[in-house]
Amino acid sequence: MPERELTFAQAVREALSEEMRRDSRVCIFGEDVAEAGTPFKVLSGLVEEFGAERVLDTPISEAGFTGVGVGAAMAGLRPVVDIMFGDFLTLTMDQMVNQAAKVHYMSGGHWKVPMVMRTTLGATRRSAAQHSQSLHAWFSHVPGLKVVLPSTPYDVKGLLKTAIRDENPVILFEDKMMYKMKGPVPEEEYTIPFGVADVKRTGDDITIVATSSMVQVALGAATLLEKEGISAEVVDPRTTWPLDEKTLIESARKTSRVIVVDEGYGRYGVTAELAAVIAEGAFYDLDAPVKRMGAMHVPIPFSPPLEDLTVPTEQTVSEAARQLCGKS
Amino acid sequence: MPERELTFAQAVREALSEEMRRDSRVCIFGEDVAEAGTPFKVLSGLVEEFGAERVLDTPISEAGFTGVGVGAAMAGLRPVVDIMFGDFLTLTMDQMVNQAAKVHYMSGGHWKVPMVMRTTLGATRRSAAQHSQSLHAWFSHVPGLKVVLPSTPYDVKGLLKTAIRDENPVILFEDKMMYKMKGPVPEEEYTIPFGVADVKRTGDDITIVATSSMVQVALGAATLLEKEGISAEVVDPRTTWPLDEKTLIESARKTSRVIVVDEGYGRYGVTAELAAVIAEGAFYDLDAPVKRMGAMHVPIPFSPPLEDLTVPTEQTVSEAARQLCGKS
Amino acid sequence: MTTTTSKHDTGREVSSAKEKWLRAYRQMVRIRLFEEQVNELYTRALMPGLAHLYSGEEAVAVGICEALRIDDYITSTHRGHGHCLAKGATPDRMFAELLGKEAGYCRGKGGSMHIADPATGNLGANAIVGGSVGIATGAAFAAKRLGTGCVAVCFFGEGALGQGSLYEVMNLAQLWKLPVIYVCENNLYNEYTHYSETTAGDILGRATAFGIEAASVDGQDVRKVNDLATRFIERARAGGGPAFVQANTYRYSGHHVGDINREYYRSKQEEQQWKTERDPIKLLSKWLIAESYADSAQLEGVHSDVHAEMEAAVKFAVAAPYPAPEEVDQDVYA
Amino acid sequence: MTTTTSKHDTGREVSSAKEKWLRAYRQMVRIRLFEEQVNELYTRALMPGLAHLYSGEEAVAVGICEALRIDDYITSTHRGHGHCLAKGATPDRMFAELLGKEAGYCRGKGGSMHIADPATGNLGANAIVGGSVGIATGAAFAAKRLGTGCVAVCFFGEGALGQGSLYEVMNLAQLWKLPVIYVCENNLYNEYTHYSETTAGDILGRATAFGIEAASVDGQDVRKVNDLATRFIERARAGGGPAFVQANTYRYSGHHVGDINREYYRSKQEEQQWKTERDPIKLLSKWLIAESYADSAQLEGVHSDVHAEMEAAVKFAVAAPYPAPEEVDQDVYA
Ligand SMILES: Cc1ncc(C[n+]2csc(CCOP(=O)(O)OP(=O)(O)O)c2C)c(N)n1
Ligand SMILES: Cc1ncc(C[n+]2csc(CCOP(=O)(O)OP(=O)(O)O)c2C)c(N)n1
Ligand SMILES: [Mg+2]
Ligand SMILES: [Mg+2]
Repeated sequence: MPERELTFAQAVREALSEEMRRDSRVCIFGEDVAEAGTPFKVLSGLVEEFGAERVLDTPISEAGFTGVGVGAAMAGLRPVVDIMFGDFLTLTMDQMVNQAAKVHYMSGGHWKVPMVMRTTLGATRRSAAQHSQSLHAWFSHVPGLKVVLPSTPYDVKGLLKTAIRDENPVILFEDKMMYKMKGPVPEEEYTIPFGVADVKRTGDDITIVATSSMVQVALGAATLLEKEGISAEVVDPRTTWPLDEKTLIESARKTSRVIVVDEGYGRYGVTAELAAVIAEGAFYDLDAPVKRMGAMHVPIPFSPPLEDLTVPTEQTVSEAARQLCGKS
Repeated sequence: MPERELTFAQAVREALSEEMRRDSRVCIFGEDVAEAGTPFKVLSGLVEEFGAERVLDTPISEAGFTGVGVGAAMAGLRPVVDIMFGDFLTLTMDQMVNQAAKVHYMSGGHWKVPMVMRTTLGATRRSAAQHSQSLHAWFSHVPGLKVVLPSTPYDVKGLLKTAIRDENPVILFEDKMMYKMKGPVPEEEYTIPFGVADVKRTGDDITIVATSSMVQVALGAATLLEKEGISAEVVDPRTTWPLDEKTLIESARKTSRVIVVDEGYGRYGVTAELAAVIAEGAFYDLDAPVKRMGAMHVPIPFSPPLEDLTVPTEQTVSEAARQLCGKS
Repeated sequence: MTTTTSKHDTGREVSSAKEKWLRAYRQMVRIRLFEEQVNELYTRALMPGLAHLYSGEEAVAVGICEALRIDDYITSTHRGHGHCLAKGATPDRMFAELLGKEAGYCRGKGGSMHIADPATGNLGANAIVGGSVGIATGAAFAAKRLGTGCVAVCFFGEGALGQGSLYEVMNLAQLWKLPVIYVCENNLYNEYTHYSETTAGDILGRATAFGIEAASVDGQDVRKVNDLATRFIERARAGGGPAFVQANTYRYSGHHVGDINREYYRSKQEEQQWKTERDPIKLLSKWLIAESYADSAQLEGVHSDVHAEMEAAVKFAVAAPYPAPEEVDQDVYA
Repeated sequence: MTTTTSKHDTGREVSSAKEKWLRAYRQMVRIRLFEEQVNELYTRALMPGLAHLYSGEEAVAVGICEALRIDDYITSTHRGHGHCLAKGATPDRMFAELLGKEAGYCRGKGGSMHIADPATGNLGANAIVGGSVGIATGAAFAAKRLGTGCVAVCFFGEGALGQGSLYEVMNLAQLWKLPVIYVCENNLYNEYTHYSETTAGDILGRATAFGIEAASVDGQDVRKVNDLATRFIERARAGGGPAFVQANTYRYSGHHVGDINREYYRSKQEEQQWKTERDPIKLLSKWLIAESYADSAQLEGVHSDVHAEMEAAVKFAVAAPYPAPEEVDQDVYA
């Protein structure tokens, strides 16, 4: 029997429905999450199964309902808060950073905030500057939060289930462009621990550390490189916090050449931290500086030919790899 | 005649009053900025000189009046928006990031947002987790914004004047602990360009790149190190965006050992970018990995003995330098 | 580029009622036919991304903007084509923007949701619900400080009533007596959810609580909208402070061009009823004829004029070149 | 640790009016004398940082919390000592927290502005103005979903009316009929600015606009506060939805302990008037004596009891050890 395949969106939905069946405290709220099932239809069917008391449409009040999520989590629920586009996280920063992230510590460990925020990242949907950002670096910077960046249907299911069971505020970013991507997802229940990187492909000549949909880009680049005799290892940290430094550094020490690829802005973003960690941990083994590739430092333009220039692609990543390996 | 000395707070005030005299479009608003002159008394006397039409107390509406600043800037004023504590920036993120930073680009260069946001950073005031953060890394990550981190009275005056004359949204962070610090400030008018690092002290054995009040910490550490025969160079980027990569890299190549110190959280923060830039640019000259020192990855605790552990000090920085130089 | 609109930018110069309402009629038709072309471009896969059509709501934008001066400010929304045209933009550069072309209002960098134009006081459409309430209020603050006599109109959907920043700036506007008009276009839906599920209590009360004068108006009747707008705008210009308008209206199409199957959130019958009984263009045409300001042939003439204008504008936009790759990192900083 | 409060945690068990109001009296005195010690600790430079005293506003916290069950929730503010005590916290662990000691409610990590205590339903004080409005509303949502019958009270100063998130969550609370009471403590000042300079229009209207029942009350009269609170809380508990209280009150001291010279924003005369004519403790004492529920000797006895309690608590806190350095990175994650 062939392995079962699900789309990324189906895997998200399955994780949620399994957890909602398992634990009656889990509930979902956000804009257009109920009958509409979100604009991406990721949540279709959930309100029908779990009812309007557990899947709730909210007003367009990101700050307000994020705060409601924090309080609900403190008082015994397991809310999954839906922020339609990652760009709207700007409105939730106070509740996520000054409240959710700090409650446990500030209360001396007495209160907990077991809440999950699900949101999106990623450009190239021709949605322009306010619907295309990848702002996960901000959250990775804040102690008290955990940050999850799944790159496959398998990963998103297991990581989301872990997020819901975690006792801390967790934010999970889904690349909108991946919702229709298919991949194997076993029927049996599983979870994936945080802080464990996944080597998505082994290789010897160069390490490509990539996050979220950039993992797919990296895998595509690795395929291109293979044809030219360059063997690329693709490492997916899966969570930027906690971060599995060890796996990253070991791969870097093995291959001695590293590219880090992330769809957030290149400057002061995730690539900086990953590059700094690797440059420090593999200092004596690197043959070349770690190459960073992120979104171009511009607001994402609408115009397709411009937008396509702003994010790393299989072509630009493989070209960078070739250069690093001295083969271009 | 000895050089004139001003406190950091006086230098801020002088910059503002000079610019307000020069340009009637400059106005200030924020909470308790008028008669109270802010809780730190930084703005004392301005409402008396410029009147309640140019120095305005606002309601406690950070999101709202930041947005008003954006619109006022677009329509011909030069607003200086006051956010009392940097921690409250969480409430302004949408207006700063989705609006101010993007308006110029999204409009194809047709609208401009010449607005300045002044706010604070820094811990050790026993103010606990919601009044002690240093969140400048977030803004440095966002294209369209400029980020200024003055470290002396001289610098804050010159940089703030530049900020007010800049055609873009600029955010300037003042360390609350520095307001009473004195330093030379000439009577004559001057401005300081953005993107030009300042070598605050020259040295040969190690480079300490530091921002904001960490520059003072670095200078203190350098004095300690000098007694032990270690000659430290202290480089202050002054603006994290634009960033003067060249000066940083040149210093690193000269000394071959580098520490970067910033009071923001260590993870996914300013130290990561600076370290990554230096590790790449000075790859073949570094004798050791770039050492990063930032705030400990915890919400800032209230309890003094704990809080004091969370930020870099002269002692911890000099100790790190000793280790890097193989002398401890 | 077409110049059809440039002669009557402000509405202030129109001498007679007849001229005034014929002009309003034409403006509404221009919006309607613009949006038809947008849908067409989408269906023909010529437009990148999505767009949110304003069809059905024309009387609001036109009724308000006809009461404004060319240098008055507006801020707009994701559903912004109507505001933009009503304030004086030309369709050719708008279409070019929707297609991501260099000739667009934003050189292709903004797209449908970000059209902005200093020449017509358009501070920009905004893809953040409620994102422009501060901007409009700030522009009003600047107008007051600089003594320009300008007024700012802030358009938003009733969904933006969910955003707290609206209340923050209304409070400020009233305290500082700013010349800003908040125009809530209540088209009954926040995306796919009826507004009654997201909106507790009383909409006007949300402004009057701050001491702001507020009124509801039939948003399908351009004359009523314009009357109310004129009163509020002149009051604001004279220093009387902010006002709030609830314009009751309806969007004919989906939330965006791709929202085709809508039965799960509203009935076809409801849509049909609005289109047949409350269409703003039909309502004005009836009145124009009843007043003998026009006959149906004349009005049909308007439609065919405008149709030609739109076709030419689309043609212009389709043929226009994309920005050069080097443009990608230009205009990040001024 | 002292256990003075543990016998009368909820106010529900009190049988007679006499007992009830004597208990309320004691609670107000406890808050007053707690704050006197805080000021003393500050003046003697024994307390790190600053603190915001609640003196003058005691009737609000006590009037409300006496109408709550021990498992009901509250959220509090930077000026939170009164709420905390009124909800049942003990002063020894509070002082310990204010001094950053391990024995404090937050093991010294929170300090004055972050005291929290699951045992008394205290979700935490909050140093972000308006920062807890969502948290209180969310706790009410959880209470409703879990069927615990609990109610949440959200305390905030009138300054928080400036924060948009308040309006966002009031809308939600009314839509979802949540058992939450928003208590606006109007003490006339946002830091150093009179509230009339920052607050347009009508305060109650800001709740009624969302369909929320709202009332003002004399915040110096603990009986009136308690009556209103009881009505709203029982209504909320029975599923009647949220309510909003404006409690008119006054803070006797500066914005924080270091705010000594206040003449530039308010007169000494104004302060004096409130203290002599509208003191909540004096007002209740008068009434207790008039009703023959107590004589002045008895009431003085309360003061000396409480004084002893506070002195012991301070002594405990001063002597208590700081957290060990290793604690610094504990409890970042659960
Ligand atoms: C802050 C924010 N939240 C959510 C969205 C997604 N969104 C786009 S339009 C919309 C509904 C807006 O409804 P309304 O304000 O009534 O405007 P309408 O579309 O009806 O014109 C939503 C939720 C957004 N763009 N911005
Ligand atoms: C979001 C935010 N903005 C500003 C401040 C600074 N601040 C602390 S208390 C205060 C005034 C609060 O006034 P009010 O809400 O009336 O409470 P009161 O102090 O009178 O009890 C301000 C502005 C803050 N803590 N949080
Ligand atoms: Mg709508
Ligand atoms: Mg107050």
